[in-house]
Amino acid sequence: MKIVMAIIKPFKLEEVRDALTGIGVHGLTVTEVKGYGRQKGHTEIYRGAEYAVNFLPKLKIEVAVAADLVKKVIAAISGAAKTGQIGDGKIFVYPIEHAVRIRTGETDADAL
Amino acid sequence: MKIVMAIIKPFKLEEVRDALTGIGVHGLTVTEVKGYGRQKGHTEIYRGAEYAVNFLPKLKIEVAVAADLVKKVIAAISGAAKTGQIGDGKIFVYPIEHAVRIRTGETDADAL
Amino acid sequence: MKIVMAIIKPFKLEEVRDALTGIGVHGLTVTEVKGYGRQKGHTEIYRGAEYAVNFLPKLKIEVAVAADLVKKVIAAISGAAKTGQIGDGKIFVYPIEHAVRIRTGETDADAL
Amino acid sequence: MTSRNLRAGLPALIAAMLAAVPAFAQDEPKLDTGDTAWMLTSTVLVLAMTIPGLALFYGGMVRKKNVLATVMQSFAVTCLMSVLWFLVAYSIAFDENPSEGLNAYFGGFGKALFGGVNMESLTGTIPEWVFATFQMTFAIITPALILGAIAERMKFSAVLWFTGLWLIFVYAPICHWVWGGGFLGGAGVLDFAGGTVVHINSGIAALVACLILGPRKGYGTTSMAPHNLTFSLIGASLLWVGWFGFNAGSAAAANALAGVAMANTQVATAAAALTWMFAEWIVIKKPSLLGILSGAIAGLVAITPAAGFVAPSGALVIGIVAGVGCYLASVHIKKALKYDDSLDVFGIHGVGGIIGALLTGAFASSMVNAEAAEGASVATQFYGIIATIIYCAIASAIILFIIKAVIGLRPTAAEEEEGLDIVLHGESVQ
Amino acid sequence: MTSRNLRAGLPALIAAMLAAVPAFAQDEPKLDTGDTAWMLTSTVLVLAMTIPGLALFYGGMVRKKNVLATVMQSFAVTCLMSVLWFLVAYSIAFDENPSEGLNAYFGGFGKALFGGVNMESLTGTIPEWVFATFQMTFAIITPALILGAIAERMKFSAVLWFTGLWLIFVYAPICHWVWGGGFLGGAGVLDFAGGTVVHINSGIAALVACLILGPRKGYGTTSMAPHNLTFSLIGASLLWVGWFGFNAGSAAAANALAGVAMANTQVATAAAALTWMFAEWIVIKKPSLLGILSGAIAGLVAITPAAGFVAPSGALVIGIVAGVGCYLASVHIKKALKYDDSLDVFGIHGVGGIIGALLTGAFASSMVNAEAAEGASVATQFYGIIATIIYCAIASAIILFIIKAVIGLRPTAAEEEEGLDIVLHGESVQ
Amino acid sequence: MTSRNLRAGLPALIAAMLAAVPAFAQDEPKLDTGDTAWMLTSTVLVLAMTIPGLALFYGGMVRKKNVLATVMQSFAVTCLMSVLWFLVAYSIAFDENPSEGLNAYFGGFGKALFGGVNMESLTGTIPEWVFATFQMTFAIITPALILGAIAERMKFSAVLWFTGLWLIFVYAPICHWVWGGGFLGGAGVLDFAGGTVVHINSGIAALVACLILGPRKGYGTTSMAPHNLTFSLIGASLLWVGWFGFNAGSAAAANALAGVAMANTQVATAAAALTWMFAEWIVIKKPSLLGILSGAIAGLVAITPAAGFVAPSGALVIGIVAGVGCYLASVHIKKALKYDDSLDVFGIHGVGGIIGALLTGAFASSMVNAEAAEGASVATQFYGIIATIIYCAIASAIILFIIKAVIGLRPTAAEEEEGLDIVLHGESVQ
Ligand SMILES: Nc1ncnc2c1ncn2[C@@H]1O[C@H](COP(=O)(O)OP(=O)(O)O)[C@@H](O)[C@H]1O
Ligand SMILES: Nc1ncnc2c1ncn2[C@@H]1O[C@H](COP(=O)(O)OP(=O)(O)O)[C@@H](O)[C@H]1O
Ligand SMILES: Nc1ncnc2c1ncn2[C@@H]1O[C@H](COP(=O)(O)OP(=O)(O)O)[C@@H](O)[C@H]1O
Repeated sequence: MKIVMAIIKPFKLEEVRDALTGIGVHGLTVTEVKGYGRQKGHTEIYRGAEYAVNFLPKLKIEVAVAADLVKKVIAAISGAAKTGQIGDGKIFVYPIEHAVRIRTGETDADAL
Repeated sequence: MKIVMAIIKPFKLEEVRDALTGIGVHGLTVTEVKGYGRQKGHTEIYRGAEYAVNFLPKLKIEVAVAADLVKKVIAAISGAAKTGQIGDGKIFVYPIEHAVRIRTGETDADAL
Repeated sequence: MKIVMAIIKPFKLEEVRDALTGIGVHGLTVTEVKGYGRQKGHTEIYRGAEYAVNFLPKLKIEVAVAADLVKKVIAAISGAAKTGQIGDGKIFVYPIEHAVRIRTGETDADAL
Repeated sequence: MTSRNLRAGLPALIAAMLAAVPAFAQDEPKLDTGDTAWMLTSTVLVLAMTIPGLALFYGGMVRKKNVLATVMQSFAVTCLMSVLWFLVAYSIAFDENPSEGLNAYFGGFGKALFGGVNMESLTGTIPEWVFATFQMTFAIITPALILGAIAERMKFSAVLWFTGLWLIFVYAPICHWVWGGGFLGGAGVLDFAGGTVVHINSGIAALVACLILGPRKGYGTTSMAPHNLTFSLIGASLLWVGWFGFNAGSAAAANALAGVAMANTQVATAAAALTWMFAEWIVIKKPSLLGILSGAIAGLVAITPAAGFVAPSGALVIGIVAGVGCYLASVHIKKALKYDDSLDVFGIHGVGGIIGALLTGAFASSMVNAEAAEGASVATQFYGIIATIIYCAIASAIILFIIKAVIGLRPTAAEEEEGLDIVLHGESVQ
Repeated sequence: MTSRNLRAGLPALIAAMLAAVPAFAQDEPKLDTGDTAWMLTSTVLVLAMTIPGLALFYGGMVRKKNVLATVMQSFAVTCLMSVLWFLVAYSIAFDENPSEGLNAYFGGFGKALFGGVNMESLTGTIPEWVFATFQMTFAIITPALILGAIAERMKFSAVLWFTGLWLIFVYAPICHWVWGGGFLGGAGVLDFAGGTVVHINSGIAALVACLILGPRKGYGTTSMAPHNLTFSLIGASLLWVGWFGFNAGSAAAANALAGVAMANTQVATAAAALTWMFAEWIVIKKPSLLGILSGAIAGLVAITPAAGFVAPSGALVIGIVAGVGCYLASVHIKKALKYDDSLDVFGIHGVGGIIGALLTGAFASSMVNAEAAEGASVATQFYGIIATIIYCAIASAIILFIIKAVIGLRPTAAEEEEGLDIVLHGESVQ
Repeated sequence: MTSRNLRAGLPALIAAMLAAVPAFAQDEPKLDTGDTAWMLTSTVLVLAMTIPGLALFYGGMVRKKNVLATVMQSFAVTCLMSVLWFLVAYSIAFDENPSEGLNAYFGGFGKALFGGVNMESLTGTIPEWVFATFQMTFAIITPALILGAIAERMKFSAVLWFTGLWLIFVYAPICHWVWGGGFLGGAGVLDFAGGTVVHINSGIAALVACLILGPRKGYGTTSMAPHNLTFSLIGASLLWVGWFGFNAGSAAAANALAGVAMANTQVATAAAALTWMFAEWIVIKKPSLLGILSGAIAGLVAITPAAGFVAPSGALVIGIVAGVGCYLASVHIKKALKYDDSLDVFGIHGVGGIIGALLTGAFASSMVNAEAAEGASVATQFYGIIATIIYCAIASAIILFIIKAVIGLRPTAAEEEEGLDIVLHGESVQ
């Protein structure tokens, strides 16, 4: 099992979710984050005091899936989240050793 | 060392923390997240415009522990976070290679 | 490739980012989290009702880097985030298997 | 002075009007534009106490998941009470009952739908349109105040039924007793601006309601900390500001009586706020915003019956006593007795109202108000308090039990957990 | 009664003034401090309707990324209209045009920069300074209302140009037509406090503007849920509270007419709010805060032209009809026609204004207002509505097309996506 | 006209009163209900300027961790000043000192605890109760204004000690100098509504205070961006709205003088707001909400001394000059000099007050106000400014150094870092 973690632009969330449900993935967890990267931020000025806002609003999506689905998940997210503009985000994949569904105690693949 | 990451219902936080301190785990990090899964959301309607709110408020808990504690941690979280209702959440476990306590520079098990 | 994940005090963010850009790391993702650990919280009292606030505001920083950079990244973060006071936070390192840049489809080291 | 009779609850209003006839024999009652200007303004101010004042004071103190439901209660009650006051409650409160015996307890129906009010009708020196609308704003805020006690756990439909029935069967009659020609006014009970009619009344109904509903799910174990006291600061400030319409407006004229009521209100409120703040500072070592706001409301409540009867030094004492008394009731006594009056309506309005009513008897001065001389006695005030408490408690309980039986009072535990905003209104704050 | 002439739009103002001369022959017009006190207060109240009232009502309904831009529009429009009113628009609206023929359509320039207003000038029984400033607050809120229709998608520079030109070429003339001696007032169109001048006018301009700008990017597909209805609650409440300055202030005196206008306003507003709420409760099974707030505004709008002409039972009916009518227009008809009037300015102010103007014709009563007898007719009202709609729609469209051609109306799609707060003003809410 | 003497600071109040005797010989002073209605209303409006107005204006500009502490300062100062004004400060400001020599500088103690004020006392045509309470609201807002300069870094206990002592030793005497019969009024300094007494005074004290406290920890390096300018919008709007009580209320009557003061206030404020906005638009390419709000306050401040002395075209110029001047002071000069006046109290109130006081000398017109003719001179105004600055700066510094020595002024650096809400008040916003 893997977790596919993606950083995306906030307004792409619905499209990404639709793409995932389209390939049969029906669970995910979303976190509001701030990202720093190539995409540059903006400056706010309050009565002459300038504050550079370098961290831009992004969403982090975490999807736990069976290892064999990872490719499809990456493709689905990439496809849906892509605007071609700088700042579209990243996808990272890392392994998980266990998964448990709290309600039932089911584990691993059954837990997803 | 492992990180046990759990998605739980928000109002279960205190019970989960108590369960963890009960087994001697005294550190954790909590993030407000939104979850999508079997539990269905609700619809908000503003002057006729319907917005389906599919993402429900959840908390993500991350606990770094020595490998031999993982089972107990899973049991503690499962026990405390369970309501038996759909949407109770998941637990995922993944390995970490290093841990450092910033204040002292202690590493690995000593860092926790 | 690894992800270096650090929990730090919120007001240390700018220093940490500077330290990282100082060693050539130009991307990171930040999440507002609440931490529980040795550092104790405070109590709020509203008309006699006491609420212990045990979870303190922290920031979680996630930096994906090539494996050979991990040491430098840990050093940079540790150096910048350290106050010597309790609650300075932790650094955890875990492996990632893939990385993708959504905009271009570049993978792994090129994606960062 | 005549205008004060209307509100000072001295003899019956009717008596006052009869009594006034000779005085006006040569001198027909005439509209005074200055008095009318102030009463138009006062009406606006008292309306602002409820929306947005009370709505925000309460809304800031609840959890974020219930804020819209809480402010909506104040708003919907404002609308419902306005219509009911026009349809029937004004008449019950201020019309003379054709049966003299019944008139002690309940007004007539001649003024239903503002019947008989026309472009020439005056009440004192102001148009009756203004008087009726000014009184409407009192009839709005009183039931709205109660809802602080059951915040975060009452069905919206039950809120509407409860406040609607309560207006007709509790507020309007008690208003008639004190200000409309009923037996309490006749007995010499002094209530300048509504210590008994508004505050004791709502405070007692609040206590009854929170006992019948039971505590919020999780009360005492989960955090119910106020989600945003900035809103409560706005609300408490607007309550204070609007309260000048309430208290100085109850002079029903732009004169020295309105002036002294304003000065008293300011002094008592400030004193009570500081007192609560310092009490808390001593006990828990930190002066809190919620504390000073609560103290201010306690002072406003306690000075209400006294505002046009006492001198500012009396107001200072009333403020200090109310600050300590309501602090103890809301913080320490409630904790000991373990009932869940969510936003301390009983501790502040009930207890503050009783303190104010009693001290009005003690401090009323004929130097300030000629009628104080005849009427002022702690015993008479006590009589008014007891009569109000007994009737209000019983009638409120009956109404609530009927609603409970017919449609139920509370949402399910799961709904309460999820939050009333989403569950009852399908809306949320982002 | 004279004072009412000023606003009731009966014959022309000039006619009224001439007519008044004989009446005053022995009895020189004199300042009345009570009337002046109320009109000073009313001016304050109407200003508070726009800032912070309207600013918050609108600000709470937009997405968080646009809240500062939205409230800033109300604030900047307040400033710009104040200066323009002083410089020229007051004169266009209320000065007599030396050319009698032109005077039916457009005032003169004699009162530019408040020329000729001095310490002795009276309008009725109040100083002209007060009258001119009171009217200024109407000239502020009318263009500000329009901006709800184009919320979240108009350039700030375009907003300033549009509202500035619109004040001079649309508001001031139409104000002159109805209240300033122009042809609509002369024809007997009744508009007590601005149903036609303010609400139909802004509602129509809003519809034109949102059609010309086109829908927000993502309209119908992405969530545009209100970010914080607590702010809208404050805003709607302050609009309600301030509206007493609008409606009761339009009596231009502290008298029974002001009193009945206040009572009517309260009854109609409450009725409309409850009606919208219950309609929604029936249709979508949940009564929403946004619904009851919208209904209240609909009621306030609809009672505006009628406030000083009808009795409270008429107000009740007007409120109920406005509640249903504006609900249908804002929710169901808009959905069917698919235009993006972001905050339903047309559905509430346009439709509510038309309902109110027509029903004023139906319910105006000579028992309340002697002039109603002469003027009241649904047909005359209809004439006023049509004239206003046609001129306002055409003139508003021309202004918008010119601005579009010269500087453009909208930010880029990417800017709209990022949010106007950051893009246009360099600020954000944390 | 008499009423204006009370505030226009012409000769000494005492002189005015003596002078008035002959005028009143046949014509005994009499309560006017219209004037009283307006002054009751004005009192309410000025109170609303501080709570919730100023509280929110300041609260929105600080960081989220300090918002409750900031609004609490305004609220607690309101309470403390109210009690102190009643106890002693009203007397110092407005009682005649039995020693004629001392009376130039400091009032007597005969009116302590509102001694001698009774149901017959009049000040001009209004009850002295109303006058004393109206003045109380000025005594509330002046020290509250100062606290913007030390926002986010002063101990709450020190705030209470500082403002309490400052009221008695700085505000009350200077108020006496200008309006209470002291030497500045006697010298012909014109200050219609408090440009010198309120704004220069608080602006200078603010500058002194922020220099003595030193900058906030992290000033210039970490972000101190306003956490929620929506609150500041509400606050600035309520300041504007309430300022009509301040300026038009300073006519102490409902007459043409109040009317022109209202018109001037509106024109100057709007002009200053637009000026600041356009200045910023030119310099940093974006018009900001904080900018336009700041400009509006600058305009309100600058027109304060002039409101009842100048014509609207003078007001327009005053507004424009204040807009530019305060913009430069708050943005560019502060940046150059590097002091940390957190919310620009000096830049807006100090500089705006000085601009207004000087331009009052330049634009005062006897067509508007008969007394302007005698008194108006830039040199006299300059004298008043200098006297106020010197005394205020020295006395404020002494008070602050004493408090610093005895209890300390600032929390620890760690506490400041954590935020004052939690540390000082044990509360937080969610
Ligand atoms: N090395 C990294 N580690 C973690 N997150 C990163 C890293 N680099 C970028 N990100 C995240 O990805 C987002 C997009 O990256 P950016 O460089 O701006 O654009 P792009 O991915 O299109 O090149 C950033 O805002 C940040 O949240
Ligand atoms: N595949 C997944 N990857 C990541 N998070 C998931 C996944 N599936 C579910 N979740 C998280 O777990 C929460 C609960 O899941 P849900 O399916 O609603 O209920 P249950 O776990 O009781 O079956 C979701 O709200 C989401 O946050
Ligand atoms: N076992 C753990 N797992 C995950 N996060 C932890 C753990 N222990 C501590 N943390 C995080 O690190 C933060 C600092 O830890 P704390 O024990 O308070 O101080 P220190 O690291 O200086 O000893 C905590 O607030 C929490 O967010």
